[in-house]
Amino acid sequence: MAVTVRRPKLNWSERLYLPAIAGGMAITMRHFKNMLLGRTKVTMQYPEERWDAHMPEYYRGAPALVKDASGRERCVACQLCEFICPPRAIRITAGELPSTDRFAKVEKYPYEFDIDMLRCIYCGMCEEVCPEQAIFLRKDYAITGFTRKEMVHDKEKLLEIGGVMHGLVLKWNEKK
Amino acid sequence: MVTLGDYLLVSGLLFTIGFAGVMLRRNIIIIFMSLELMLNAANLSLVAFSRFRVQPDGLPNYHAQVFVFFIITVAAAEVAVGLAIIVALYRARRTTHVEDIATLKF
Amino acid sequence: MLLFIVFVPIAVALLILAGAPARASAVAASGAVLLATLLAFAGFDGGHAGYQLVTSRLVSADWGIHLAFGIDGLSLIMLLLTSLVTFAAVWFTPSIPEHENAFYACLLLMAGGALGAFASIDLFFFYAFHELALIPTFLLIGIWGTGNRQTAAWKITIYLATGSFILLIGLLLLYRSLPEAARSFDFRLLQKTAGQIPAGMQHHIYLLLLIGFGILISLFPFHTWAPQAYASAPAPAAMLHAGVLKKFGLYGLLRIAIPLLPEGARYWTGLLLVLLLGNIIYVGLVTIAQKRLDWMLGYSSVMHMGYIFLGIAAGNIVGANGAALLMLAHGLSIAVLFAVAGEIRGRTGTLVFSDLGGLAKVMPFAGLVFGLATFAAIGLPGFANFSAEVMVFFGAFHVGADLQHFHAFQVTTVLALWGVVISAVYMLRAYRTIFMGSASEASASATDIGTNLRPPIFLLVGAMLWVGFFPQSLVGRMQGSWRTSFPGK
Amino acid sequence: MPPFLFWFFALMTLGFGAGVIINRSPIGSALSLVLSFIGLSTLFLSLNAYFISVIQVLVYAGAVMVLFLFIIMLLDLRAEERRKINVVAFAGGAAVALALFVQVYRIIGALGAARQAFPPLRSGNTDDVRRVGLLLFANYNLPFQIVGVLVLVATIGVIVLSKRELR
Amino acid sequence: MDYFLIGTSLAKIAGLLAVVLGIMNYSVYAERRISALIQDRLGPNRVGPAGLLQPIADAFKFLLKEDFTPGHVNKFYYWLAPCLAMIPAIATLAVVPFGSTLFGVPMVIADINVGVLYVFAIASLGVYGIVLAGWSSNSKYPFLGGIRSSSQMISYELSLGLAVIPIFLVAGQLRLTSIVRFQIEHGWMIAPFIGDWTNIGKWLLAVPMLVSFLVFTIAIFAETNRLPFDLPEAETELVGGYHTEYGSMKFGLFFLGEYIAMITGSAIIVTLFLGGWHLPLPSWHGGFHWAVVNGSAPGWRGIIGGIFNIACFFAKVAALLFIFIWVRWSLPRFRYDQLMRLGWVFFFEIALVNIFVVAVIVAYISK
Amino acid sequence: MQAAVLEISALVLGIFLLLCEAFAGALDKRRLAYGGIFGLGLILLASFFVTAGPLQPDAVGFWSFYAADPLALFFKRFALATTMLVLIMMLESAPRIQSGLGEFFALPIFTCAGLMWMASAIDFVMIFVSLELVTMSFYVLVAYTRRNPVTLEAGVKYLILSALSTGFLVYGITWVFGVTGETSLARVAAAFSQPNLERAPALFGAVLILVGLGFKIAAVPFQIWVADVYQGAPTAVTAYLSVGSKAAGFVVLLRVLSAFFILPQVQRLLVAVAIATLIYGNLAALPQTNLKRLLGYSSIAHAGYLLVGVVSFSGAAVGFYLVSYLLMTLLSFTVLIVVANSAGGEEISDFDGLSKRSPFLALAMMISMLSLAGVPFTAGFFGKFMVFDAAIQQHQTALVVVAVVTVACGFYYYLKVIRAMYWESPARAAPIAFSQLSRVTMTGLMIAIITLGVYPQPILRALSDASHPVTAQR
Repeated sequence: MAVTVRRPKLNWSERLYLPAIAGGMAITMRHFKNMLLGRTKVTMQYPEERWDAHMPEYYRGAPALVKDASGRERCVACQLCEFICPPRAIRITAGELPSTDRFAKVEKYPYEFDIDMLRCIYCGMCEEVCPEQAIFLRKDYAITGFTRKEMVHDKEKLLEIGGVMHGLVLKWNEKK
Repeated sequence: MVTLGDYLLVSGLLFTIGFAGVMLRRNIIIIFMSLELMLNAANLSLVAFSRFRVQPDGLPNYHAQVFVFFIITVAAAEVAVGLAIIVALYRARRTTHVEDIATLKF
Repeated sequence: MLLFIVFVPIAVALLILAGAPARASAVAASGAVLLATLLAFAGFDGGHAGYQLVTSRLVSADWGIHLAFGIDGLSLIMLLLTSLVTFAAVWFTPSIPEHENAFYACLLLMAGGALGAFASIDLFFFYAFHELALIPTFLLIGIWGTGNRQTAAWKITIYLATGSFILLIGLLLLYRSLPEAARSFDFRLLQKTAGQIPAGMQHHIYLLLLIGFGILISLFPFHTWAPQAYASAPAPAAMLHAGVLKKFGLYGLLRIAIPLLPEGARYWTGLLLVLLLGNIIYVGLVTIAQKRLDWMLGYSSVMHMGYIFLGIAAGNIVGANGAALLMLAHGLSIAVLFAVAGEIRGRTGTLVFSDLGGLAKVMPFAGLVFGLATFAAIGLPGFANFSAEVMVFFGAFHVGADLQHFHAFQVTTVLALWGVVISAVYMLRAYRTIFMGSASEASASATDIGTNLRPPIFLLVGAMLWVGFFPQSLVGRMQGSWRTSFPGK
Repeated sequence: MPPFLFWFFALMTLGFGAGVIINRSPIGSALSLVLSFIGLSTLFLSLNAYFISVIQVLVYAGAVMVLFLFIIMLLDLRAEERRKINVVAFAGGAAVALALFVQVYRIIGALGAARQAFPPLRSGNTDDVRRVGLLLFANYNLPFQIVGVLVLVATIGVIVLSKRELR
Repeated sequence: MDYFLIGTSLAKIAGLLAVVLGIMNYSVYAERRISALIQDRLGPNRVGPAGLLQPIADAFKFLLKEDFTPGHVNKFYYWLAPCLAMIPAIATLAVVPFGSTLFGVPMVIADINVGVLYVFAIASLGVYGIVLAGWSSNSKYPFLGGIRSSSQMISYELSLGLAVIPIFLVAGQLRLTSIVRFQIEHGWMIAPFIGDWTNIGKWLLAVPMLVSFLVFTIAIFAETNRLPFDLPEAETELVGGYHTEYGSMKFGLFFLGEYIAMITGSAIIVTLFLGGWHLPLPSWHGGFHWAVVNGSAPGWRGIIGGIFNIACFFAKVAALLFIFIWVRWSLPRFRYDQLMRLGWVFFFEIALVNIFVVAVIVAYISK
Repeated sequence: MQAAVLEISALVLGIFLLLCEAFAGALDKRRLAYGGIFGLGLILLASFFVTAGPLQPDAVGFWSFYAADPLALFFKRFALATTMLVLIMMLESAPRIQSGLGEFFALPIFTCAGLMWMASAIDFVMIFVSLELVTMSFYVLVAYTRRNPVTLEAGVKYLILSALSTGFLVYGITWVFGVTGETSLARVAAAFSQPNLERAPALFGAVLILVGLGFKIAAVPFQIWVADVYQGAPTAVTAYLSVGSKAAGFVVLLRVLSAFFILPQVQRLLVAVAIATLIYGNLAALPQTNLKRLLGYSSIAHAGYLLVGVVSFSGAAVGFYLVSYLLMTLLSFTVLIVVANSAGGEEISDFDGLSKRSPFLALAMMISMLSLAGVPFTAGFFGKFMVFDAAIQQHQTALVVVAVVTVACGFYYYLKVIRAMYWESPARAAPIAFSQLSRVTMTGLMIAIITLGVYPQPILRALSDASHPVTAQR
């Protein structure tokens, strides 16, 4: 339904519009002046200034593989994350651990572990589903690259981002 | 050396071109432009004569230039009215072509 | 008096247009004019050389134009003719189905124009009044005519307009070729100063006047409008035009061309003779070939103009007297003829010879009158035409007569005499086919002209007879005018 | 102005002038006309008529031709398709125009002054605006006022002819 | 042939062009920067120190973009239009005196006696570029933009012309240098009472002159299609207006043409109303009065004076440019019918009446 | 009182009407016309208190452009009277005007001012400017009913051809200026009589000027616009065009020729033009069935007669002819408007049986037609009379012959209208309604036509003063 807006009746000085115009100009001028004198708060100058310090705990950044305190790659190539990943960003090629390995009983390790960051939607499902606490969403953002290939994080990259995490359940360690 | 005759020749040619446009073209707008050419040819002659007839005080005969001023003014007004008529005609008839304007015949 | 004569018809015409009872006013007006004319006639001094009853009003000082009226013998006769024919024509008007008022108004305007033209002694108004009469003619033929009336109306208008304008040029030229000081539109002054026009100029002017007047008179070869117009015109209009208006040209020749331009007249005599013979012989033969009464009358009227021209061409007093009388006589007789023809058409619905016959039995009065008029037209003694034609022939025969060899005039006169025979042939033939023999289908049911229509006919026939027996009553009154027009003779 | 410049601008004036009537697209004609006018105004400059020259550009190129352009665009007149030319009319028109030019040419030939150079001015930098203005307002006041009325009439006319009709 | 004249003229042209093009580039920058500041932003500050190299980056962007010609346009006029948009604005500068003298050479390229008229004449040619661009694009938004623009420019040219007439009345000159000189001697047009403080008439005159100045300035706004009169390219209605179909450097020419027109307009305002290159300063000879600092002084002082005058001029232009920008980011856009009514029914009449007021004052009061 | 007051008051009147139109919104626009008629009447009255003065050929400024001689005064009155009558006609045709009625009534007043200036113009600049003022307002008036394509076509034709003629006029003036260095008629005449005059260019300029003027007065071969424009334009405008514009054209022609007749070729040229105009106008009028068009051609024919007067140097004849032409043309157009309003068309057949539907209109039309044809006792006759007389005085035999023949032609087509009115039977019987003002006007015109046909002295006297300066040149 149309609503008729009643136009205000203007008197002659208002109809001159000049005071209004001057007022408007004054307002913009005030802003300009304040800006020049640095009194106005301005937006953060992003690349130089960052907000990282204020990031909340629950921030979901780039997914990453972690190593535990003993330096072991936690991933056992169970492929649950690959399975759950909604955009199918994760691709895992499993490899068999050589029997010589200290954790040979784990049997598998990811031979390749690629996350296509162009597809990743930072949903955190992989982290949630991981039975091994191997994959985590870290606080990294602004994932950039010049080529598509660069944007695919391979295992080295993931481990590099993930780093070492302490305080995890170490179920594969030999019981003392 | 450029003589008065040269200017008059240019003016005459311009006048002829304008006149030929009026005679040969069939689009009213173009005809109208040709008419402007004719008026301007006259202006050129006038200014040339004005420059040629130097007064005793060593200045051109400015009377001719005043006349040119009048011609220009009148021509401008004429164009305004003329184009208004042409537009009105176009609205009514969707044409500016002379041969389409023949409701009135002998 | 003259103002009254001229302006009563015009004024009454306007009144009728404005809604006055048409017939009554018209008859009254024409009657009054007739009375006034007769009064003027009675009071006219025949021996007096100049104009009488002169009235003059200045119209344009720059041009010296006056609204001036005056009469001499010649104009007196013309006025008489006009008022007689007008009265007859108005009386004779049948009941008009539509626009009765306009019809009468037109008639009166015509009459007023003719009267004005004849009574004017100012060149300008002389011309202007005639033109005034032309337009009603056009309307009368165009609106109330019969047959192919539109063509006829066109033809007459175009012819007469052209003629008038040629005439106008002639008159202007005449006016302009006078020396500056002597320029005037006044006849009286013109007659004094006309001699100053150089001969070469006279030739030009006379030719223009001859052609201009000639067209108005239906001079051969400019005559073709006349028969058709008369055939189409309603009877009163035909009466007025053939009887009166056409005489304007002749009057003009007599009044202006001959006296003012004697050199020109002499110069063009040969041409005029040839043309008038054309009128008499050629048109006469054409007349014989006609199959309808109205056309025949029209052509006969054209033919008779030839005689009048002859009298005028003669350029002497006898001839001029004859011409003037013949104008009157012809006007009267042709008026009667047209009147009767109109009645016949009204009663039988046709004027084609082959459809008519034996009308004398059912229309004895018409037969009588028509017979009288026929005789008059042929020029039998006792009628006006006879005395007039005799004078014309004598006058013409006299010109340049020496007994050694025949001059052109003599040849012409002899040839013209044959015209009388021609006219006798066609008039009598017409009379026979219409009134004698066995009654045709169309004429069987016709009735005679009623008594209410007889007075004007009596009047006209009476006038014809009177002039035939007493031509001197008119001729005597003209002597004064000839003294100025033909001073030498 | 040196002759070569004169002929250059004269040719510009004439060439684009001819362009007006040769061009089949009205826009092309209009732009030709603008250029022709600009050439003309340079010719005026060469005749020490600065005021007229500037007025020429101001009024013709700046206002009149814009109006033309405007109308052409508004009416969306594209290049004309080739119509069948009435040969007789065309030849007749051309002949008349040619005859006119021949006449003008002969008249110029007959004019004795046509072969003379321009007499020198007192100084090249004439104060022509002031002088034309003085003449205009003092001497030619009456025609000037009439032109004012004329413009008023034209204004009324244009408004009347183009304002939306009341329904 | 006067080689000295030609040489100095060429030098002046080159110099002026360099300066003006520089100003133009930096006015783009300034526009962005000032708009940012007004809107509590920072604006371009990346390229170079404080973003000062941004114009160069912009230029490279224009030049390096793909030069695309749409298939449906009228090729010839499509290419012609941007050129036509640029030329008049630059050509106008020829008559503007941008300084007093330097080395005895007057700092104006062509000192013609019909200067102001020349300005109008050339400025009136600016319409062609826009109109042709709109028409030749063969597309409805550009067309509407072109039509709007040309009618707007024609309409406001009237007020523009009428607003100048008071200046002629006061100065009695059309030559721009003479007008500047007049202002130096009799006070700026905007404040005619200067130097003749006791004359009531001159004080009275200041009022209509101010009106004239305002009308003129506003008309210049409209002429240059600046907000609040940027109807031809009203994005919300017409996408990009007459240059919707243009890209890369062809668009760049329109864009820069607009800024040059702005500069030219400012220069003319400065010349006509704000005393041109003149700045009242203490005299070189001591004492404070409205003396002239100019290039006519002998020796190095003349050179410095001349340069100072030029600087003065461009400083005033820059100040006006700032106002242009300031207004743009303060006022909303008019509706088209409002714009036209404003021009014809308001400014036109004001300018007209103003002429008579000035005439009366000049003739009877301020003698 | 100075003569210039007349134009100024007309101007003020026009502007006043415009302001009324603009600011008195609720006003009945017809009131404006009444106001205009009244105002013009006042000015006409005032014109009789204006002092006429001789030409001042040596003056500078105002008086070098403006003549207040009796000729000018006469034509000023003429223009005023014409405009008044045209306004009355416009009132009658007001219902056909879709918009801008107020302007429609105001424009003729400006035109009238232009006509008056034209009458006084004695300098080519002034002639040009005032002529253009008149032309400009006619552009607008002709195309006024712009819903009607026919009107617009007429407007366009008038526009193009008139502008063309302006081009010729201007170019001609250029050449005359080039040869003489003058634009003032008196000084041009003086320069033309110098023995060292360059004949060919001077003649060329004169001819071009005559071509330009020939367009305005519709002389053959520059008449091509006339019929179409007359037919297409609103009838009142047609009347105005055929009377006002033409009269002004002739007064200018008279003035210009007083300078040009020093060149003998000019007169020969004009004779040829007059003959062609007479023949073309009359012959082309013959087959017409549209009355407006017929009147258009007839106006060409009348231009021919007027040219005869011009060629014979008779200002009086031209003046009287124009007066009579004014009366009869306006009368016929008034009737035409009234009839066309009721019949919806301007064909001659729309006049069929008019005598039955409205005897008054039929009578009025008849009188005007008779006068146009040149029947005595009408003003038209006296006009022709004087023109022929003047021609005879100058021994222009060829002209006179042609004129006489064409007069006869004229009878044919004018009487065609009378025939339709009186002979044919009407298609509709309904009587025709028209305003009282029109009735009064028509009656007045009829009386004037007849009166002038019988008693032309008043006009002649006015003209004998007026024609003096023109004939004095010879």
